[in-house]
Amino acid sequence: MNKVLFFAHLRDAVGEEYVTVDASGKTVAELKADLAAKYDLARMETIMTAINEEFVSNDEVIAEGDEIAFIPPVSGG
Amino acid sequence: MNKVLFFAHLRDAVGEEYVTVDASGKTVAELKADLAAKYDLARMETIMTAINEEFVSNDEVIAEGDEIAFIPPVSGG
Amino acid sequence: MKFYEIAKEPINIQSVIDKVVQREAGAITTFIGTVRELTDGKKTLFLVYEAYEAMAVKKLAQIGAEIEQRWQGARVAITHRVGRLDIMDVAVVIAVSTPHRADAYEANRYAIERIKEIVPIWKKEHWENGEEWVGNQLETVAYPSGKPEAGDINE
Amino acid sequence: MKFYEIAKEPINIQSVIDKVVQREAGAITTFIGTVRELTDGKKTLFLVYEAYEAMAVKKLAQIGAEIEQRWQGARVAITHRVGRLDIMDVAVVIAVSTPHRADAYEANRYAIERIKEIVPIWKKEHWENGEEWVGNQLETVAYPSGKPEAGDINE
Repeated sequence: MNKVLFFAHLRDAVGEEYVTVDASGKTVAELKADLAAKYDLARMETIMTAINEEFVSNDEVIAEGDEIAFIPPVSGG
Repeated sequence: MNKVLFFAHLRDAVGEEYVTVDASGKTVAELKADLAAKYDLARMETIMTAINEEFVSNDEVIAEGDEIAFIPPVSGG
Repeated sequence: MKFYEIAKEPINIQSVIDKVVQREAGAITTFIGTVRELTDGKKTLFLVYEAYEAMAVKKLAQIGAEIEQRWQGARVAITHRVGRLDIMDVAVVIAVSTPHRADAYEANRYAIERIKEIVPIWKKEHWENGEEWVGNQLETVAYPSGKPEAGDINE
Repeated sequence: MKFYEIAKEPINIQSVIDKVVQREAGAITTFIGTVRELTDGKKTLFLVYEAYEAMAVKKLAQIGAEIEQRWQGARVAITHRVGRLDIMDVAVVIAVSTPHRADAYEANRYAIERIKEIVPIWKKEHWENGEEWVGNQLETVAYPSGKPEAGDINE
């Protein structure tokens, strides 16, 4: 299984800090599309993705146990 | 009379923190030349001058009571 | 010593500076980001910062490593606060020491710009008539590949 | 509040920063000049700073006024220490706050460069085999008119 973390406005939209799904074998792009449809998320092209705390591309393939985080444009500082 | 202040290597060369002279009516350049001769001071072209705590030009005329300071290249910071 | 931190309590600025003091350094610069009351004429009441903490610490450390590679002899410490911050509270402190002063300014500036690019921290502005996550409505940034576009991100 | 000071005791960095905190500012930069052990491979034991104190305070204030004129909304505080300083001691602290961060870096950098041009403070280096006022042997600077050559000095 995979833990999928949401932050900032995505967390508000999903209504959860994280969800647990089985995403192994999927690409990041596929998981994004699944979740965008399920939670009615817009503008997913503005969202970065991290796997196990490192940024990855949309074509990265998710492995069993990976922690995935969807990262809206950051605004720290 | 006029108080003339020396700093840094000029103070070392003159051996005094200040001297009292009558310089009223003289230009800064004239006072510089007088003191350079008296104390054997070299490279006076590297020395700036302040009257009453403001930088002045070599052609400034000194008035009675003015406090004059000779200011070597600064090295604060 | 933890050079890169996410803090839930007020940041002690001096303690961040102390981390970068070194015998070889003649210059230390700090950047202190504070909560400003007015942004584009709109009055902020308070902010809430949220972080993906474990990754944020890693990314701050990455920025420090980038700086130490690019500016010889630099040492870096960064603490970013999360939670609710009021006007004039300190959100981030970046301290950089270098042998010579020009580098200390440049490297410090680099750090804050990189924080705004790659560190997973978000700011929610609260005004009298609403609240909003900063960055989510502007739609000025897109990540077609899914990750930051800068060329020098280490993965 | 004294925004521009010559100090005979160690400088409290936080207290200099506190002077520039303002509701309108989102950024504070500080420059902290420390005594470096090695300069051009030569080992410094300690330094002695001397100031023409009354004029130095005036010139620091002038630099602050120049900055507040050039960078909208800037606030500036500067403390420079005099006397004997050991390695890693703090010689100068410059704090600048501005609404936006780019200005805070630029204005702070301007302050340290101006200090090195017009503020009557001198540094004597003490090494194992001697001592010397910095600047008096290099002969790289001359003041043909008798005063600083920069165009923007207010008198």
